[in-house]
Amino acid sequence: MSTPDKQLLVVVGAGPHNATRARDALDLVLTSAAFEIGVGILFRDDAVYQLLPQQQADAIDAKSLAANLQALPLYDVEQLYAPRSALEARGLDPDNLLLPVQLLDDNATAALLHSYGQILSF
Amino acid sequence: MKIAVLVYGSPTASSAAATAYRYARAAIGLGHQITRVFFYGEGVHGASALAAPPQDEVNWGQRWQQLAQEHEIEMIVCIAAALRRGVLNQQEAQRHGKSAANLAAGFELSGLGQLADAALNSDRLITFGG
Amino acid sequence: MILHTVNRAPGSHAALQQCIQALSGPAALLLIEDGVYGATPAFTRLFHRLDGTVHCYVLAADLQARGIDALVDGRFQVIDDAAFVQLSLDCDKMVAWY
Amino acid sequence: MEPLHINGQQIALDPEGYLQNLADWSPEVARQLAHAEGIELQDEHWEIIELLRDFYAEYQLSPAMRILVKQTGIRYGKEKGNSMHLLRLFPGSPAKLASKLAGLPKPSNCL
Repeated sequence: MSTPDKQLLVVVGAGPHNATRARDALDLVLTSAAFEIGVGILFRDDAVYQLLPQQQADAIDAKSLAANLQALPLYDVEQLYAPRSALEARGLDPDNLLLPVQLLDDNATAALLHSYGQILSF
Repeated sequence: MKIAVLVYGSPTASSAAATAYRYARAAIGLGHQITRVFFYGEGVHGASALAAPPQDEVNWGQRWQQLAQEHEIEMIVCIAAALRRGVLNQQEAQRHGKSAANLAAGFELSGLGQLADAALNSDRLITFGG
Repeated sequence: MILHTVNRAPGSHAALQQCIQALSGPAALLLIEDGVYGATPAFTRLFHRLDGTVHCYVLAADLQARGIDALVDGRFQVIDDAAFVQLSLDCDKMVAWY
Repeated sequence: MEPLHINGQQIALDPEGYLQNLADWSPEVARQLAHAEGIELQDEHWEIIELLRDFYAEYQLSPAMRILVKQTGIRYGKEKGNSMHLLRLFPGSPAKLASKLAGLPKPSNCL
């Protein structure tokens, strides 16, 4: 795995059905992982809605982002983060999420941004 | 310095292409190199040769073409995002059985690996969101 | 040091607030495009949280285009495109909030 | 490309021989698509096709080559979880060719 200064942090702020932003971010993550570039994801703000279990995208004839997200461990993408405040502000239960994400307080979120070599935000 | 630019907004629904262009021109003016501009998401609309804005409005795709030509900038358009939105070169039009191609000259369709590479191998990656 | 850019108007979009919440100094915050409305006095309260290690900038061309260059709050330094480039190089990476 | 004919039904293909409609897939479709590529499907081919269809059903993704190799190793053992094995079965670009025969969406040439 690459050294920290050669790792990417993909920051995504969109919910699962907000245009193609969430999918564009995920595609970049999967591509980077396929090239064995170290990559982490910060689910900020509305992006924490991506992590809800029991999403049924087919109800609106959409492709399931949640299904795609569950492939992340297979791609060895395990650095997953979300600000605790983003979940709290939306009344979401941190113990009932699709993926094991590391919850961060606001200071830790700011520190996370400093710790990666490059940041790409969506 | 070697600078890569990411344009993630469409030229009509956002100012991303315009601001990124001004940034790139200023960077070149200061003696820096813009190595690659990557068009992703709605940004790929900026690479359509069929955009025909009125003469008294700026055609941002054309401005990018000129700048790229003068300063040897790679202009990469995300192929997956482009196919979804109907921005195709001749080869992709054939692959997908479409009647026309519209990728403007100077732009190249390629994969997201080019963005990951730009992020890690340029001195800076500057994102312009839509 | 991280350069944060915000291109959305604070009156209709949460990008500026979200950015400020995730900011820690030393950092640079640059308002561009519709984000420049955030440099007007109506929104100064949003910036109270920031300490002196966060430097605030606003892009001149976008202010002029919107006719608000006379309304900029004293906290902000107005910069041109060349200074934007220099700022982006003085910082080692950037986060775009949009 | 000329459609396939299976049990009196026409199966439409795109210019590169991918299924127009993913729901048309059946093992017989895979056999005919493989035949057009000069491949006669054996048990070892079917292992990979099944893996790809299961992977797609669960994750709605076509795996990149590296991931396909890894998953093949997990499911069918180390001696099969390598790119040589996959190249032997699906010459050229295995992930792409096997995905085509498995009736997965046409890749966007992204990788």
